[in-house]
Amino acid sequence: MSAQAEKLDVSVWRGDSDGAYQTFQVPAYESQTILDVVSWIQQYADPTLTYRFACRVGMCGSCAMMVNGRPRWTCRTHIKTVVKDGAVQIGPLRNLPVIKDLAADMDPFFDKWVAAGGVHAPSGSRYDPIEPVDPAGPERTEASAGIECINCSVCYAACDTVAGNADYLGPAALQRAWTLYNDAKHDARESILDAVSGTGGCHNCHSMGSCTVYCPNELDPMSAIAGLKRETAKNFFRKRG
Amino acid sequence: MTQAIDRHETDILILGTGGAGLFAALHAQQSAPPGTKITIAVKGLIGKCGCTRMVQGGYNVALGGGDTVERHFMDTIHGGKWLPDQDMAWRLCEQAVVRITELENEIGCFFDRNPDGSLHQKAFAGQTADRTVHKGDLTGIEIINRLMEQVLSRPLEKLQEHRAVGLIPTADGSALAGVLMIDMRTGRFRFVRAKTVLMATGGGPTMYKYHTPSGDKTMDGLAMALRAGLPLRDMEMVQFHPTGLLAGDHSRMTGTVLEEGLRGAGGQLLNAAGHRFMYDYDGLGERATRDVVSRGIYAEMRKNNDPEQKGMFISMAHLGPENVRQKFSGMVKRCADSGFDLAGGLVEVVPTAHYFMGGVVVDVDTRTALEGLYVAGEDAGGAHGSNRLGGNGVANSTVYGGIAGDVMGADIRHMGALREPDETVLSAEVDRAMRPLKQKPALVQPLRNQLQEAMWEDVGVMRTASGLTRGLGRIREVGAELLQTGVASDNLAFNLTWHDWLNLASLCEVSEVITKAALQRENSRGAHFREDFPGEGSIEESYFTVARCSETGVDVTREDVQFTVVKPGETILPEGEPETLVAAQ
Amino acid sequence: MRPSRAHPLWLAFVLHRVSGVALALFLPVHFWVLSYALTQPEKLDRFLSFADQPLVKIAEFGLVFLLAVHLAGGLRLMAMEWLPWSGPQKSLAAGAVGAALLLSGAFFLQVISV
Amino acid sequence: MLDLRLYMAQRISALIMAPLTLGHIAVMIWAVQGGLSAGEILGRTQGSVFWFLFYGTFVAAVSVHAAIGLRVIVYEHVGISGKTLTALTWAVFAVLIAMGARAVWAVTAGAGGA
Ligand SMILES: Cc1cc2nc3c(=O)[nH]c(=O)nc-3n(C[C@H](O)[C@H](O)[C@H](O)COP(=O)(O)OP(=O)(O)OC[C@H]3O[C@@H](n4cnc5c(N)ncnc54)[C@H](O)[C@@H]3O)c2cc1C
Ligand code: HEM
Ligand code: SF4
Ligand code: F3S
Ligand code: FES
Repeated sequence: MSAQAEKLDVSVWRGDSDGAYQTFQVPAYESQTILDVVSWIQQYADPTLTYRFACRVGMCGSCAMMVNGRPRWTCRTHIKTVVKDGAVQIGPLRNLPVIKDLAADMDPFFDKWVAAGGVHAPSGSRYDPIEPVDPAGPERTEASAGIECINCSVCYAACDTVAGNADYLGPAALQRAWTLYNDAKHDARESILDAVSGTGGCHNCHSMGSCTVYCPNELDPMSAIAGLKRETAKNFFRKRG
Repeated sequence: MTQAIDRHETDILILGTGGAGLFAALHAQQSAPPGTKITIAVKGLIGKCGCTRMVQGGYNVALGGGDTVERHFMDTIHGGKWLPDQDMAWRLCEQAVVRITELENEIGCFFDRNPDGSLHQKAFAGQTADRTVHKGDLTGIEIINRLMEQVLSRPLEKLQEHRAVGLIPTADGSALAGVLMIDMRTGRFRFVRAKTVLMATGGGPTMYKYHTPSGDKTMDGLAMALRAGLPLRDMEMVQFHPTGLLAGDHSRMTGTVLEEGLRGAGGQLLNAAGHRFMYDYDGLGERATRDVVSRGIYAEMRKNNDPEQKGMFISMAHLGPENVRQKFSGMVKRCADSGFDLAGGLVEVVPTAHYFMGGVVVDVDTRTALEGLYVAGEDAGGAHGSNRLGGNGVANSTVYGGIAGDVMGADIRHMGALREPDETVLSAEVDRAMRPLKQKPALVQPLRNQLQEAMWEDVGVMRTASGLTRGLGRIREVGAELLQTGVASDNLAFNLTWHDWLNLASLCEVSEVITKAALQRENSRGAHFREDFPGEGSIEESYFTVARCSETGVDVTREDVQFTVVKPGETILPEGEPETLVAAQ
Repeated sequence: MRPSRAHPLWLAFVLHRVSGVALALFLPVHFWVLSYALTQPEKLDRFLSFADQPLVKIAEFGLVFLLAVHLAGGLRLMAMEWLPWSGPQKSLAAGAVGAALLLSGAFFLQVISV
Repeated sequence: MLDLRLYMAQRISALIMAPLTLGHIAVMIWAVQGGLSAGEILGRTQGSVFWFLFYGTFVAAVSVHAAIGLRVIVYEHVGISGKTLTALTWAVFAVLIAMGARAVWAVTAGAGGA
């Protein structure tokens, strides 16, 4: 194959938030993901390049980066889908502090996950029987819709509300809260509505939908957040009524 | 150059955040006296690295409906070809029942249900009952995400992107004082003293050219244990998954798993000539067990001898591309992302190193020979013997992780003060980790490739004495060259190449042990196949291998398997129980 | 670095925001003009005849259009948030309201240009 | 910078405005058919309790609505927060309601029966 002779112009972010892009020539191959391109630079061109990955197959959500200005999982994105005129630009995930080069600090993302009430509160113990759950029931169906989130933060990086509003909990955390709100096993369902009603809560979402459009797992945080808005609004009248 | 070491203290230290590490943290918090400080340290981000997250098929547990703990146990012993430590296997099967209930009721996992609301269970190969609980084919994500939330929301100390590099004993060598780590983000050394340490770094046979585990797993734990003088067992037992994706040497996608279900559903394996070859090797064709299919593919690849076309092909199209797309949507998408058409075309596959059965010798309470050190999960040996059943891996890590947490929380009550480390060992470990920084910089990756080639060719799916001996030489060559290979030291913050070097050092150390253990086992059991000793040997006189570091290097000895629960030829199932409860396909 | 976000929902958001701001800027002007009615009715008249000019008509239309767009967008949003509809129904409803308002806007323009 | 209270205030005010806006546009369309003049407008509205309530409600609602809307935009794009932001919100509200009240007064107070 002649592809071996082809080169890609890959510019990658270097340094922390004050860094700059640096361009490398990377050999093109037939089956090559963005992560492969980044790895090649570190392994063969500049050993100091920093990035993060683990599973290589879209399960761990640690490899997300900005690719040509758009957040993506890099291990599952074929380079051909993003190269424009033989070039591609790769940066650290938006809306999070940059640690170094392509590695972002994901702590704020997870702090908000917890702050949104995204932690299961047990209503039973390991010694109780496993309760039956109707897999097709409306609650379980609603709860299951967002369960496959891999917390990759792609939606968080895509959302302009997060960019402008440091307190905003963000789509993934709120989606998790919505799942728990619909989970019959969760013992703190009412307190979730309080957790998502503060200054950084679900009401800040402008339904701009970038979360849903860019989620690599085809999840729909926007609708989950709408669900939270609906339930909190209902509750608002209930409390007053 | 020298570097200052940060000194840090805690009561309970947990290394790794897979199923074992996270469960240990939760259980330790429940069982330890109030005020106990618990620290969790991990090479990546909490819950986002390791293999538990990658579990697809599911979790083995006997939950009635005819299935029993006894039956699960017997399947585990048969699967492991009578080599498992029977007490460990028993505890695994028995406690899995509690652990799955805990995952469902306390941790809040969603598992797939039957229409009547009960847990859905299916049968993996080698099981005689529908036993595997799952969440679609993304079971691991569900388990780890839920555990991760629990851990993140608790007041535990979290040391993320901290890599353990050495176990530091007390001066008299009788106990563990603490663990030397590198804070990867800054590149600084940090020595963490603790009364108890759980090692749950998850093994990971990534020294093979084709491998499935996550990139962060490089046998660091077993290498550290070896250097600390601990005995390791069953080190020759590397499980290969028959169908890893082959996407070229330059792609990290290469080696990742194409799920077992593809073959179960009728997927065919073809060679370059289009011949469906598996029936040449086994009457069950593609549905034979993992080890048999892996060997079939490997043998066919060897026959082929075409450097341009290395793997075999899996073909699903005869089942109807639309049908395949629907039934295996995740797999089809994944293949499509890297440019392959699984539903309608051919995808090139190779056997890929998947799981490591070997590990540190522990008792059923996860204690080791070194006071203060506990080991659980894939790092611990014994529960699986020569072969791990699909679905027993995550059960093992969650069961024993929880036990480790309970035991550490209890043991810490009679551990007074923190122990003083042997400062000479500490500085030796620092020097070891800093060695590349003093050498002339060169590329590390070609050496890793070299090791992976050697292991694949000489210590892989099929082994011979001469191949293993040659492999040993090649491993040592890589190891020696690594010692001369440097890493530029001007910026150690998040310096992945330095960590690549350290990864490769661990892999070389453990590769040598695997090879020596494989030489020591002169028969073929489970995952270990010797072409020069194809028989399984006497089951009654089954032995397992034990490797230890000595003055002269690594020694491997044999020890007799103790049949503490069931003897070969016998069963603990009640008389008249059917051999299998799974309807024949 | 700006991600490329030009997808329909995002554009709807931008449109809604821009129309909201434009309305918020226009509104005080509008109030100011009206309040002339209190003291100087003749000035209002002058303004209204000034408003007969084509350019101003277009501006007026623009404002009605903005109002229509913002109203449609707002109703779409609230429908999406509060009504337990499925996805396609939501966009359909939004489309319907949007179309209705564009129509009324166009109608308005026609009427005032008589 | 929106909590449930502000959110509800913004949505409720929007819901109130929606029919009023549609009504206003309808009236305008109808009104222009006879050619718009200050006298005509005022003739219809002055002294009418109905129009006083109609436009009064609109002004109250829009002041709340736009103040909250601008608050969000200022926070997200300018980064002003805390007390300053609250002060700004109230200021916008105050300006709008004052100007709006003046306009409503101008248009609906005075001679004529209901
Ligand atoms: C693709 C795939 C599919 C699988 N499917 C199944 C299945 O369906 N059913 C089943 O039962 N089993 C399955 N397994 C096996 C199963 O994943 C493992 O048996 C099990 O999860 C291991 O758990 P663990 O906690 O021991 O290790 P892991 O989950 O691998 O965690 C190891 C942790 O240690 C950390 N670590 C490593 N080195 C260091 C260091 N030096 N310092 C600090 N931290 C370190 C890692 O970063 C990670 O956090 C699968 C494995 C793979 C790879
Ligand atoms: C006519 C009926 C109206 C409806 C149904 C309506 C509806 C809405 C809704 C639902 C929002 C929230 C948008 C979000 O959270 O992203 C909003 C925002 C806004 N509205 Fe209105 N509105 C109306 C009229 C007006 C008027 C007359 C003005 C001008 C004075 C106005 C100014 C704004 C502003 C400035 C915002 C903030 C926009 C943003 O946050 O992006 N609205 N409107
Ligand atoms: S919702 Fe989607 S994009 Fe957001 S974190 Fe989860 S998987 Fe990633
Ligand atoms: S992109 Fe942001 S604004 Fe809402 S719909 Fe998604 S969270
Ligand atoms: S490396 Fe795990 S999702 Fe990409």
